[in-house]
Amino acid sequence: MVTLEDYKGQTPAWCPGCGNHSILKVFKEALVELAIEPGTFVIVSGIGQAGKFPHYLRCNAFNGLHGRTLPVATGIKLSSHDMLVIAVAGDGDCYGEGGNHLIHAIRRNIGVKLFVHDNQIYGLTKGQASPTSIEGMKTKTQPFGVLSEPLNPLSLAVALDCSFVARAYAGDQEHLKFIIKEAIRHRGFSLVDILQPCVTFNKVNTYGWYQKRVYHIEEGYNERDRFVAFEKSLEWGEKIPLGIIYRNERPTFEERMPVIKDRPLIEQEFDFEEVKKRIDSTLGEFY
Amino acid sequence: MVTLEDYKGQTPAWCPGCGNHSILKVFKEALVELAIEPGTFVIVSGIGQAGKFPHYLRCNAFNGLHGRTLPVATGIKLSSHDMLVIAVAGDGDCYGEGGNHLIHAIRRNIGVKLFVHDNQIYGLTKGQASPTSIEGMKTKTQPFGVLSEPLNPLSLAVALDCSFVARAYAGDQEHLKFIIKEAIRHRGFSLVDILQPCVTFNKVNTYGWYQKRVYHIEEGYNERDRFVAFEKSLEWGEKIPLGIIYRNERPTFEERMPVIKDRPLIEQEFDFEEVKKRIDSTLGEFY
Amino acid sequence: MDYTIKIGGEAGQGIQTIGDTISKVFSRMGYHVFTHQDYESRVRGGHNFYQVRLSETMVTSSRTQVDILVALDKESIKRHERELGPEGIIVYDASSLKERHDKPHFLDVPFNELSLKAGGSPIMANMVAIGAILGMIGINGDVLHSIIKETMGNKGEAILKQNIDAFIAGRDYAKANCLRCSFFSAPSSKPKMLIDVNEAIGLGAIASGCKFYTAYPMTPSTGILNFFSSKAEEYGIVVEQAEDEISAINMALGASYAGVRSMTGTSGGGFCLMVEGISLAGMTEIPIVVALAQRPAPATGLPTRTEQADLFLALHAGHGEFPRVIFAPGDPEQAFYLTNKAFDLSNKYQIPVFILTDQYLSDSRWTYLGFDLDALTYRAYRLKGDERVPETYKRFAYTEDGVSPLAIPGKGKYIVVVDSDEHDEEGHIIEDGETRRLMVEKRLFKKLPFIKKEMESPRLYGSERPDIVVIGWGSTYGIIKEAVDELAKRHSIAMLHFSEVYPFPYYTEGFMEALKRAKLTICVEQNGTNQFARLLKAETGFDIPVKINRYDGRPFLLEELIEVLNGHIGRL
Amino acid sequence: MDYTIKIGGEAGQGIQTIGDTISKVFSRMGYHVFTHQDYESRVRGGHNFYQVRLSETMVTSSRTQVDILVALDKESIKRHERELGPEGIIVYDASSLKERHDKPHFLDVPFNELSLKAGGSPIMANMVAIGAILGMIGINGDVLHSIIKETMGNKGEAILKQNIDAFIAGRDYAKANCLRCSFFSAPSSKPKMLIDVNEAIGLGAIASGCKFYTAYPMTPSTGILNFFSSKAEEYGIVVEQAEDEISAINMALGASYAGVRSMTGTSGGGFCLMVEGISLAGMTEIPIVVALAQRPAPATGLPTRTEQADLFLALHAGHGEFPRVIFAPGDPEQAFYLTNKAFDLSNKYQIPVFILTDQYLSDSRWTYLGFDLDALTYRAYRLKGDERVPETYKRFAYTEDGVSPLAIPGKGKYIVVVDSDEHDEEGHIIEDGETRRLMVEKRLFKKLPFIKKEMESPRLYGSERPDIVVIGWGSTYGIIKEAVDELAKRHSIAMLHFSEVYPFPYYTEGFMEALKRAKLTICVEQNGTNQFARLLKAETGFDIPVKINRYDGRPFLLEELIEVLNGHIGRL
Ligand SMILES: Cc1ncc(C[n+]2csc(CCOP(=O)(O)OP(=O)(O)O)c2C)c(N)n1
Ligand SMILES: Cc1ncc(C[n+]2csc(CCOP(=O)(O)OP(=O)(O)O)c2C)c(N)n1
Ligand code: SF4
Ligand code: SF4
Ligand SMILES: [Mg+2]
Ligand SMILES: [Mg+2]
Repeated sequence: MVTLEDYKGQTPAWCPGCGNHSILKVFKEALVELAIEPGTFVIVSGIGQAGKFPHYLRCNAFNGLHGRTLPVATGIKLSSHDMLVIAVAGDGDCYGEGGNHLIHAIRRNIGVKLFVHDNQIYGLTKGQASPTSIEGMKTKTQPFGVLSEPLNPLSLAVALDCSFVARAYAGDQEHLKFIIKEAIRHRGFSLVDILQPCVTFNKVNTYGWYQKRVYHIEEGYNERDRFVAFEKSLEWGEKIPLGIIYRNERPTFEERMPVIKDRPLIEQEFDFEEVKKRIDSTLGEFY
Repeated sequence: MVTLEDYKGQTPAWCPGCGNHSILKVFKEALVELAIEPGTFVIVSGIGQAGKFPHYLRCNAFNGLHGRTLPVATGIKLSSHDMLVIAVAGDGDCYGEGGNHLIHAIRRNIGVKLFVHDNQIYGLTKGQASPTSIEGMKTKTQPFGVLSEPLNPLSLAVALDCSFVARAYAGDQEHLKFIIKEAIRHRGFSLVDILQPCVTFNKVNTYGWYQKRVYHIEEGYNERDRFVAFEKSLEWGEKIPLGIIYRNERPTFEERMPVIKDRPLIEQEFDFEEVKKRIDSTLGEFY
Repeated sequence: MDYTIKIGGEAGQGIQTIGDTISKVFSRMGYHVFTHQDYESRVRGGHNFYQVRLSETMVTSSRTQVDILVALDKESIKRHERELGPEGIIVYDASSLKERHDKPHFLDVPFNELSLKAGGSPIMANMVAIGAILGMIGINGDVLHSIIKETMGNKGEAILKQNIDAFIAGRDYAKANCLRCSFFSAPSSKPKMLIDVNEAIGLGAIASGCKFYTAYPMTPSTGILNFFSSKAEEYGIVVEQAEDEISAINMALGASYAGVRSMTGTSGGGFCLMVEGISLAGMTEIPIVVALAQRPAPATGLPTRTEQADLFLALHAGHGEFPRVIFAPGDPEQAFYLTNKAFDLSNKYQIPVFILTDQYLSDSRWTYLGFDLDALTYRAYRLKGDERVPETYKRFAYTEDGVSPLAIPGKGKYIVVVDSDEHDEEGHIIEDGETRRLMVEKRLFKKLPFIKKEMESPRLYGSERPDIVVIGWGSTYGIIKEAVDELAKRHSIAMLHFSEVYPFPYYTEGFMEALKRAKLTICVEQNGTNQFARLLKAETGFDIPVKINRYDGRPFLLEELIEVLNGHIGRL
Repeated sequence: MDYTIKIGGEAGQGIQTIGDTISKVFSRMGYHVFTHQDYESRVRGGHNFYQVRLSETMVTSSRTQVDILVALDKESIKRHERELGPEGIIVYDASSLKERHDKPHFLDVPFNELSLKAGGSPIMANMVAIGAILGMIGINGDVLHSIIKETMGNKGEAILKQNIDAFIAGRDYAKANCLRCSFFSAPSSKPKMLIDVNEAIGLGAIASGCKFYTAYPMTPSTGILNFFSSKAEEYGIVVEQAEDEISAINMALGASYAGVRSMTGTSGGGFCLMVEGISLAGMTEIPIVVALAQRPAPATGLPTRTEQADLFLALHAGHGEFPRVIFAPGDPEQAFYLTNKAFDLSNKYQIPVFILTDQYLSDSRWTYLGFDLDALTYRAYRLKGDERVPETYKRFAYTEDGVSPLAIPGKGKYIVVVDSDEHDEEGHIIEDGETRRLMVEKRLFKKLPFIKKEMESPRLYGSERPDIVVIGWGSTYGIIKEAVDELAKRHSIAMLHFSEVYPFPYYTEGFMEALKRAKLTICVEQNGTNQFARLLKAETGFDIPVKINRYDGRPFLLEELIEVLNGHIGRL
């Protein structure tokens, strides 16, 4: 039996009150409830406050470059696809620097579970606007306020037929846990955008701001209808829906990759002598 | 009066029959009909068959790196925003290598007009799959066929609230011309995805294939309704809609950037002596 | 008077406010100040410090020995007590630290209590601390009043008064209670300018006509982006935070092509992402200035620490062969003038120019009497307007010196065509070998000798015919200078400092002579593989026998460097 | 017998089919073959050529003088007639070129007409041309029958017969009409292997246990991706075309972290985009092999031409300091073994290893008797499975040689943590200077001497105590070798060829002696700035006085190089 103790990691270097603390707590609980052993899965992260996540629980971890979480996770998943591969990223990390990889990870439907700690700000670098920052928000590097329309990651994901699209909120722990578990259970690529208050730099999107707006998507919502999902994904402002926005059962990339269908790549032992024999016959093709 | 003669450029190095020839021809005609003088605008392109476009008509041209068309175009537009800035890209160029820039150019709504020569293949590099290649298409580098879902650039653009989204077809020249003109006339960022048969490498999406499927979007279609647009953007397969899918009048990035509101940056003369005086007073802040 | 004040504590405790404020007080009073910062890659917690050195004569480095340690947490005492000089004092608030020290070099100042009494909030406890520091040195703090007013002016009279009261409470408390305090303040003099290298680069760029700055945030280069942002409105500069560094450099190149002087700035990993764009600048001959603020690597490394290990990367960034210039200013003043020169050379020769700094330099502040604006250059190299540009204009026309006239697109009947492919004089793609050969010669071989002639020799400081030469580049300038000043009391010694790092100047005789006749030459670098020493060897054949390296992410401190240098000198 | 056949025409006319087919015929008949290609960055039109040299002895370069020119368009005659040797013949189809040449060295073969007569399509005109070439040399073409069958086997008997008929028609026509033809064919011998460097790299990688190849297409590296794709099913390799090069290297690093030997490949601009990922490999100590196929730059440059100008980029790619190995094979055989060594060293030392090739090498084919598979090495360096890895496993444990045991994540109770930040032995982020120092020492200083010991000395070929040494690296191997063979008839001369380019081997005495005692040393490079000569100087202090450079995107040809070398020798 796994217990929370088994997941003890380094002491978080986040600010007191940061939404990341709740996410970490709930995440560990979800893992325990799913009875996942620490050594059996991997968390890939980038650089940012969110990027530090895997250090704070006991797990296999690849804390890579800013923005490059998904390619690394894809490489791992393709190599060892019976292993649970989780990606944790910041909003700048994933929607800014790494935007291109998100698009293509969704296209592949690689079985990686992506959790974006979306604080609508660059936290670690001290408060610049992120792609999800609200229009008009002034920062030290946006002297005229943010001039671009914020990126809506959920609409983007629905548009690209992402196979699992959800929004959760760090301040709603029970619901967050439910979403984390669902995302992990989902076969294909899952994108969970977690609203995460940054108490230090984001003075607009505070706990209070979110609290006033978030609501659980109504019962009977058809998360399999892409048009309904698109409409729901656009809701933002006075009312912010939490829940599974969209879901489908497209085949995953690893299921479609013939050479790993039968066995994970990493389990396919390399028999040097045997391969040399086959190379010998391949060389025959060159005569 | 500008004539087609004024637009004479280098001789195209494209294959005979390539869809790019029609696009070039129609493009020149559109420019003539809009009475745009060759020296007054700029075309930015990347690398690929489409990337060669600006060499084939007389114009200011920045033929930059593969995938980096939009940042260059954005830099130019911000510097000289009363100048028409056109971007021409391939599908690999713009949706593969350059995917991240597309997302953020749309968010900015920078007044660049982007034409993607979408042949659903990598032409110049001899026939690898592109992000828009049809699932299952076998190539030399997709031995198992394309395993990913093709990117739908129009849905993506609608999801991101792109201010002008259209599809045209190289084989339907009159309509293409209409769309080119509309896109150029549009104030904000325009994305035109042009279906462009690659007669050499794409043996699936041929003239015949497109011809059978394309149709003009019906009269009365409400191109200002984002939900309608999303639905229309997803149509693909037996029926492929051509026309303006979506349009809005969001303010452009250059309109919002205060320092260039009154005058293009390039017109703001640099007066060295005057600036030195101001620097002198700025230095005062450091005492 | 040569005092070092160190403020230690957790991120978020206001260390920076205290450090910034007292530095400003000192510099405005006319003292010379040098500050440096040490902080972790986190926003709250951990252990940070801010070190301020003040003196009535010029100071350009940080010392190991601390005179006043302001300990905002227990950790600061644990870590830094041993750095205290014989007369040193540790100031702390026993009640908020929940620990009391009875040793004579401790001074308990009830920061919180005094600030509450002054009607203030916890932030104001910092004002009490500031008061205590100034009180200990015997500074009255009239200057502080105006500084508080300037920075808090818009917060209302009440807040202002609370702050000043808190300050006074701290000052008077310290004055009354620090019986052991033996500090004194030299008479104040003409106010000094207190500036850091990122501000100096920004100012230098603006003074050079830079109107476009785009970057993606990355420590320690973000300061430049912040500075440009803060001046965007006033100077009419387009400042844009790009979606990534690839976009940043390509946008900047687009702007430069369009006729606007532009710049970008970044650090290690971000610079890596710009490498292809730099090659594009090389091929299209578009002027561009790139600031590279180094930090310990590889990869994310130590994001808030210092290193000088990207010299070779800057030297070879970009595939293929094209000319470039690399500057590595040693202080904000050099940065100011070199940025100006960077823009001038970049536009004159249509090449990329890099300005290398590092975290140590980015987070240090220096004092100056002022900058000499008359030493700045501005020459407009662009062809402008229809009248001067013929319709047959060729962007890459072959010329004697390899530099082709650069016109602005969209302003006439001519066209401006640039291409990342190899191209002909008009800018159109070519395939033939002959044009290729000519273009390589134009772009690279013809320009190089002219560029080399623009480079200044390194600065030889100290003895004119030194027995010992200490060589450095970039940010080690200030520390080597002071070390040499100190060692010159007993030795024939000089510093040879390179701030114009590449290409090496033509007439190298001057400094080569000093190197060759010296009995001992020592190269000091903040890296593990002696990058500059290797470059010097490759360029001049001179092999510096002794190297001093530091690669733990921390800067050299004065006494430490002197000790190491003395060790080598002793073996002479 | 030493004939050069050149096929010229537009892209899309089937030049490559003709060239590939006749080379295959020759090599299977046991002749030695060397081919090289010259083509534009377009898919149809322009001017391309394919050059095939065949001989009964080993040939490793292309000659300037052409014996048979197959002109598929007028342009080919215009450009290449002058290259014809005294006995040379130009074969062309007067009716399809719409131009007739009556000079005696022209042979009009009605390709189209004969192919139509054979019931064929325009593609079969190429079969007629192939027939004509073989007919002229007096090769009957039984071998061709089987080759046609192998490549067209699935197209049905009718097509097959048409092709063979077309071939026979061409052959017989040429035999009957080429009265001036004085070519003869040496007796055929044991079939040779005909292979290019991209195939050799792919095979070498597969034989080394590489199971993961991801790349973004880019000429001239795409051949490697093609090869892996073609073998993916058979060898169970995951091959993925990434969305960009940044993704490619990060995916490959992910796979390698997960325990799978992985590789990526690219060219100039794509490599630039990988530079940050390379630094990540350096920091995380993840084994990775990267193939870098050079082409003329900067930027897009000449995408289908050749150059050796990315040596310094490869040497310094990535911010910060970490060890790396660079190989530059001179031919497919070296590429095969060096790729194997690349995987071994990369996994042994947990470092990035680069394999540098270029367009010339990528588009050349060479013949061999075979490769010796027993010369390959495979050592599994990974810890595998629960039983061998303790729960307290530390990814970056300090060790004597700096190499920490590498376990596979997800296979036990232990965890594998890697971090792009500076980290402790367990892989967790750190901030302190001491751990930083220890990690730099582990990662860099401790490993370096071991890695250096692995490097082989360069190959000294020719005279054992040469007066003249011609130095080269990478793809100039074949041409320098033949030039030296030729010049050795009159001079004491040798080639010194580096295929293991960096780090320089420890025991350099052997080749340094040859360099020092030579009267003349010459470095031959396909670049403008003597990158290798500068590296050699930096590493050994030896300054090669004479340099031969070519930077117009074209390879050296044999007679040309001999002439230039002779010029320098003459001045001795
Ligand atoms: C290539 C590169 N560019 C920039 C950085 C600097 N950097 C580190 S974290 C970060 C952004 C942090 O924002 P986000 O991803 O939203 O994460 P958060 O800290 O808010 O959780 C940046 C720009 C970097 N490490 N690497
Ligand atoms: C950084 C980089 N990677 C790869 C390439 C090679 N490359 C040139 S064009 C191209 C793709 C062409 O496809 P697309 O963009 O669809 O244009 P098309 O030729 O089909 O018009 C590629 C991969 C390059 N030039 N630069
Ligand atoms: S800066 Fe913001 S995101 Fe970062 S730890 Fe603090 S509260 Fe959290
Ligand atoms: S390869 Fe395709 S896209 Fe390229 S020119 Fe030929 S037909 Fe057009
Ligand atoms: Mg964030
Ligand atoms: Mg394409």
